[in-house]
Amino acid sequence: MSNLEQFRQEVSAWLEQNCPESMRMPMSSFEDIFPGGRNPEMSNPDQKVWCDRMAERGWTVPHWPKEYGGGGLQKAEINILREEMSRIGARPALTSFGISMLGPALLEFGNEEQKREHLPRIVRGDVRWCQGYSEPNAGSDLASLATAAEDKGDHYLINGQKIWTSYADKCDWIFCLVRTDNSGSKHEGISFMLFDMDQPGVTARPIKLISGSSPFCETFFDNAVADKRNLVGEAGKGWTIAKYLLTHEREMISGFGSAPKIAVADMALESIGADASGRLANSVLRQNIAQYQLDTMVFGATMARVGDEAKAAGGLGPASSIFKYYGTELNKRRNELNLAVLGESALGWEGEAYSEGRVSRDWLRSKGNSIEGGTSEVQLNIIAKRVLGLPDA
Amino acid sequence: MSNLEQFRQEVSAWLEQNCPESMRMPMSSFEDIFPGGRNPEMSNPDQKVWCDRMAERGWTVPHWPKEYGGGGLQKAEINILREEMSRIGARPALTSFGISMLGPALLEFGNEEQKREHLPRIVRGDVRWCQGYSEPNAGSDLASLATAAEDKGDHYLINGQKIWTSYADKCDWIFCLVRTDNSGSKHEGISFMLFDMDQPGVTARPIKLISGSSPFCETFFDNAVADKRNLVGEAGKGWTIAKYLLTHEREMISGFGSAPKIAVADMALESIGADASGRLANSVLRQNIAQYQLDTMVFGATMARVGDEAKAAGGLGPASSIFKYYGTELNKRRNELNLAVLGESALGWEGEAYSEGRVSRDWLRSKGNSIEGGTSEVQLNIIAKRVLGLPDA
Amino acid sequence: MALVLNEEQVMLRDAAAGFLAEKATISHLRDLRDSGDEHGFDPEVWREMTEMGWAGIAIPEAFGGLGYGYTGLGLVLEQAGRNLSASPLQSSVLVAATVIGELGSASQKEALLPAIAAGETLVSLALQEAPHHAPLQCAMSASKEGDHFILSGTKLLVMDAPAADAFIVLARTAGAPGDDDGLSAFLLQAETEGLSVAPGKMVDSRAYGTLTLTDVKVAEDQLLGDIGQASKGLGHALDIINIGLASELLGLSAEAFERTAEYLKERKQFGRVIGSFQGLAHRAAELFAELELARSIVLQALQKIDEGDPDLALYASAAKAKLCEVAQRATNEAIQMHGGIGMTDEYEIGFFIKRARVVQHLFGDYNYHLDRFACQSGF
Amino acid sequence: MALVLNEEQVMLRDAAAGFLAEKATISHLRDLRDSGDEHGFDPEVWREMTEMGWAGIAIPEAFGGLGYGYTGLGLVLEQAGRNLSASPLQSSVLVAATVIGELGSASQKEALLPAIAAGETLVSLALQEAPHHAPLQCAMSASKEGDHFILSGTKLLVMDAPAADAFIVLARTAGAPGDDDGLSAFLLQAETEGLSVAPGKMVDSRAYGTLTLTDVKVAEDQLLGDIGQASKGLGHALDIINIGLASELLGLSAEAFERTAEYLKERKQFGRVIGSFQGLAHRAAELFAELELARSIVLQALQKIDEGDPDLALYASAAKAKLCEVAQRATNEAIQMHGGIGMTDEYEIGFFIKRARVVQHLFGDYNYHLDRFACQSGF
Repeated sequence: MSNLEQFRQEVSAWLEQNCPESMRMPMSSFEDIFPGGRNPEMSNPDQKVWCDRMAERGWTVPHWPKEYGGGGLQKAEINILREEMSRIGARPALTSFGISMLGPALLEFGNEEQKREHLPRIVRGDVRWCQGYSEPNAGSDLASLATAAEDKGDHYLINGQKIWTSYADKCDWIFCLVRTDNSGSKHEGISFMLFDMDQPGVTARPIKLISGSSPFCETFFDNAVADKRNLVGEAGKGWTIAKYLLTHEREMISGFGSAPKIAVADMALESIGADASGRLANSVLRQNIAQYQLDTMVFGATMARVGDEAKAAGGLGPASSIFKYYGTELNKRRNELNLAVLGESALGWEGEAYSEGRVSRDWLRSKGNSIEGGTSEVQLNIIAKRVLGLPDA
Repeated sequence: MSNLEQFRQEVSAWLEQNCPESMRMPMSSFEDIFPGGRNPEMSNPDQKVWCDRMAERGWTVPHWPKEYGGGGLQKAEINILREEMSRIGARPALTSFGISMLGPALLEFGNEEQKREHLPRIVRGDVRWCQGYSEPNAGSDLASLATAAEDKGDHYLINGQKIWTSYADKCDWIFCLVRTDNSGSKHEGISFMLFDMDQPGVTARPIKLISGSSPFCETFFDNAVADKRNLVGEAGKGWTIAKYLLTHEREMISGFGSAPKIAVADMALESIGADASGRLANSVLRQNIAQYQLDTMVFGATMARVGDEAKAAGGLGPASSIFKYYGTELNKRRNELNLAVLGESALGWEGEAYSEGRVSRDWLRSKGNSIEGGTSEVQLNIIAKRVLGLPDA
Repeated sequence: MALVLNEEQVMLRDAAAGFLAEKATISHLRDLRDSGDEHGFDPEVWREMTEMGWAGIAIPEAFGGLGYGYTGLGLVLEQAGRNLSASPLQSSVLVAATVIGELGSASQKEALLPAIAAGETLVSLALQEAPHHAPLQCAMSASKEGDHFILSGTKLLVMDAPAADAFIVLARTAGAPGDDDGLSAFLLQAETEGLSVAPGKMVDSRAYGTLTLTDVKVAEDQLLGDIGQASKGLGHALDIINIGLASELLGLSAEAFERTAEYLKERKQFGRVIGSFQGLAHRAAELFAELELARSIVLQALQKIDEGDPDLALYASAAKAKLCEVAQRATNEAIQMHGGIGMTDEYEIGFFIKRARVVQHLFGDYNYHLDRFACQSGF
Repeated sequence: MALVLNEEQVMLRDAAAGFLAEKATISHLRDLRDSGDEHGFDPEVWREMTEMGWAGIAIPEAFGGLGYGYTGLGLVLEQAGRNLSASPLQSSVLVAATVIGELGSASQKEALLPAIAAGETLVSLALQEAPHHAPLQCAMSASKEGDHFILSGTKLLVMDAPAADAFIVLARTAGAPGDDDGLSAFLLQAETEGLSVAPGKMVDSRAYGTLTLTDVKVAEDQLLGDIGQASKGLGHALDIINIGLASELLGLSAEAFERTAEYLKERKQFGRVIGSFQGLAHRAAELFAELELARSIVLQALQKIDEGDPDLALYASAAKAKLCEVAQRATNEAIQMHGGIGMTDEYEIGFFIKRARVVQHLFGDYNYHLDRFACQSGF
């Protein structure tokens, strides 16, 4: 028996013994996702049990090195772990910004002390992290951020405001872009800093969106304190880390267009009916749906191609630069089509008859896809400059 | 009997006596338009007879003052002249750039001597004019023109190249933008000059377009001479005159979208057929045609509205700024639809079966509509800046 | 008729603009929404509007109206669109009074129109039975029993239903769904036995209701017009109604655009006012062009109503289709160009897109009317 | 199959790119056009292409081809699109050989395919009878008389007809236009009595012809495959053909776009390189995205041919529809972004739009294939 086969047997046996029954049920809502934290919100106490057991083996983040609390697994082993979890329907034990965003940044840019302090706590789900990037006057132009961090010897004193901080009201720590220097160009003088949200100088206020409540917050810093050992990388060199993470974020958001969904054409046939030849009765809507489904198919082929190219060449080709832009625009089209197809039943806001406005709220929420994580305009600028080599204005 | 009624009777009687029978036939080709000139091209010698008779009374340009050879007529009288000509089907006696472009500029900016010298010759059709504006490196950015006019005391020496000079190979004189000064901003130092094309320093070469032969020329000046008294306005202040004339030109070109045409839907029904319910058999093409016809109807309503507003308020409203842009884009859509509707029969280039490529050549020619006379991009810039008040880049 | 407003119309428009910008703004709509107001409009503001005669603008003087025609009503609806003013101006005035004007007998008009014009009674139309507008698909049966009819079934998307005093209910006295013949209109009081209203809020924060009729007994004199002959008059009324809604969409789109253009002049990114970026500037200029086209077709269609043009159906579908297209683009661009702040409930721009989609959908959306425009054009 | 090229395919593509960029460029096409060349292609260049085996890329080795599959042929067609290379690669190889491969008996394939692969014979398909592609509408009758058939009628848009040695003519041995059954394919030599070719040049400067058949006598052994059963094989061949044309459109669009992007970096107006204007830059970036999507669907569809995917019709219509859309946009933008110079015959960019529209139209345009895509998708 090969090592991998033996590994599979061990994993299978361990999962069978350790994964609680309730953690093998399909997730039914956002609350079933476990983000960890000091006082984690749970839909079921088994969430913490399951997370703790997985974290003990480092399997909440199986690809991180063992010395930082990760599983230290190889690619083939990680695939086996995934397959075996999937076989019994085991839920992910821990899903967090710490794993997807801060961790990679620390592994790339953090010093040894920072890695040893923060990574294991992320693996265990002890600390829930939020991201402090955008400010009211620094949206697409993120680098013009103004939140000030004043050097006070062993710590920084932080004053200013962030916006669009996801779950800031529920998170324990923040990784935050602040300005430590105003003298140079706007890209210089930005620093990447970590600090505890549970201190008097920090206030977070949830933002209500046009689609209803949201995880986003406005976050205010009034003489908040960041210990100097929690400056990641050099002071004034935080922009490099920010750009690294923005790429991560865009790849996450670009997945929107690709989620499996009921074919909009089927919904339309049910809602509007077909003519004698089997064609959708409204020919205008039919064309709009055909164009959408064609572009969805073609976008899917492109994601597959880029994936195959990456496997073959070991890196992402230029086509990947269109994902965020095209995926989010496609999702907006899909949501507008939902309205056209479902008609009256999509336009409700409250009441059971309208599923509490699920369709309309999703539609409104989709409008933000092409704004958050770099607007479509910023994406087009990036393609024009970096891929096509067109000069700056 | 009122004066106007008496005028109508006189006009009617004069036209009956003086308009040659052949000049009462509908025009069947471009050659039937009479542009005048030293050696005018004619499809029929009556063209010159008719022009001469009309010019004698100043009626080739009835609204210009009598002292410059015009008819000196009032609006009401001009309308009567038009109505009476239209009643007997009389063709316009003279159609020229001199009337539509140079004349208005001279009336506004020329000195008395220039008006007395040039306007009567325009009225009589003695001189055919062309316009020297664009250069190879000054297209949308017209003001960056480089054709140089060097001050030689009593005359200027002109060197450089113009492009898109309509009928330059057939015209007698040119009104031309030249640079008399390089020291200031690009809008300064431009002068508006008139000179004879029949001199050794001037060469005109027709340009072949993607649609076939065209009236456009490349025009070269190699020590061409312009007499100083033919500088219009002040030296270096020609940009004001150029802008004045550009507005004229755009209004002429924007008419493209509005010409009466066979409804494209009727052509499609004939070429593709209808389904049982009477709808065009191809539903995708049907939607494209519907969108085009809707926009054509809506654009027509807008031209009517702007016209009515102008009558009511005595000036063009902001909606007129969209004419050139929208009209030319609409005409391009129309020509693409012709291809989709007529299929194979629209794609021919030579041979009788394809009417010598009439449809395909029209289609190719239409691509230039949104380039000549200020590109669509320039039109959008103008709307953004002048109408919406958006700031410059 | 020249495509310009006359003096009377300009005064009416300016009066409406002034009043609504003070009394029925987005801020008022927000308050109504957040207070959970059942009716979705302020009866006091509505009273003032009716006192100014707005409920009777398009109603002939013989029936207690001002007789200004639909061009006048369209101007007020345009201003209501600009301010997202919540009132029964759509449900009772544009829709119900128009249907009554088309279908009712002289005595029915005398009984109903002055009361609507005075704002004393609120009538709403109960037509739709499925998620999409398809008037001839009406299937609700009205079976004759002795000297009365029995109606049973469900009607969706009844505007201002919770506040309505009466409903015009479309039902079949003969024929099958899809048939022209056999459609009849009945006037039912809200408190009629067997009629119940399930209220609901749509995405625009306005009140709508689902009407359920269970063996409702209706007398013959509640028939509006002739039995089985409602479809022609209803069709003409729907053309007028769609042109009125196009007017509202025009105001709404123009306001959303103008607010966006202002924002483009204020907001700075990358050290520049964002309106100086040509990518945004060109899109704004294109949208301006579309809005000018929209303005033309709405005015033309309104005038065609008042001229009694026989091709009104063509103009109605042209106006509604074009305005659906323009409103969709204008409201989408409004949010995208505002960026993050446009996504927040606190900022007002998001209210436009919500109202827009409901008005776009009412009585046929873009897909419905572009298809109908092609049919009306003979292909 | 992974959506990447294998080593063999990369080599083939690079070889084609190198050869065509030297021997069959737009400059050569211009010379052919201006010299009034009857055939519209250079037989010497075609001979060199066949010597490299390109005419047999997709033909199985058993029939004298290279057996590289259609993915290989697609790569060469893409390069032909880039260079607007004029040759019978479309008419004889992509179209005729594919139809023969689908319909012919083993002995017919043995007789024809090696000759096509070697460039010894040029075969072209005579299918279309009206301005639009509608294969089942074929009405030309082939009536049986004794041991042979009599064919009469007209065929349009026959590619490379003046140079063709033989034609595959579709005609009805039974049934009425629109019927699946009764379609038969016949192989006719060009010099057949009663068959005449009226040559014509289309807007792309390539040669096409109108075939007129007057009581042409055709023997039974000239039937390709079974009598009356051509429609299925023809349909499958048309799917392959449309994917091949999509490959050509991909190359053509990509080249037009790249030339335009280069021009945006060179041309100065208002003191700036015009590619720095965001209005143009955003449009170029959007077009880049569309071209990347186009590249994916073309490669996927080519692979589906070689995999023998049963849903090929869906992929074929998806690829052709998408590439028609992208080619139209890319060629229109190419001229608009080049401005005045793009309108001149002297400059090369205008050649792309001319070839594009013809290829878009051949065997079904955007409207045809988007409609078919919807039908294939079940709505």
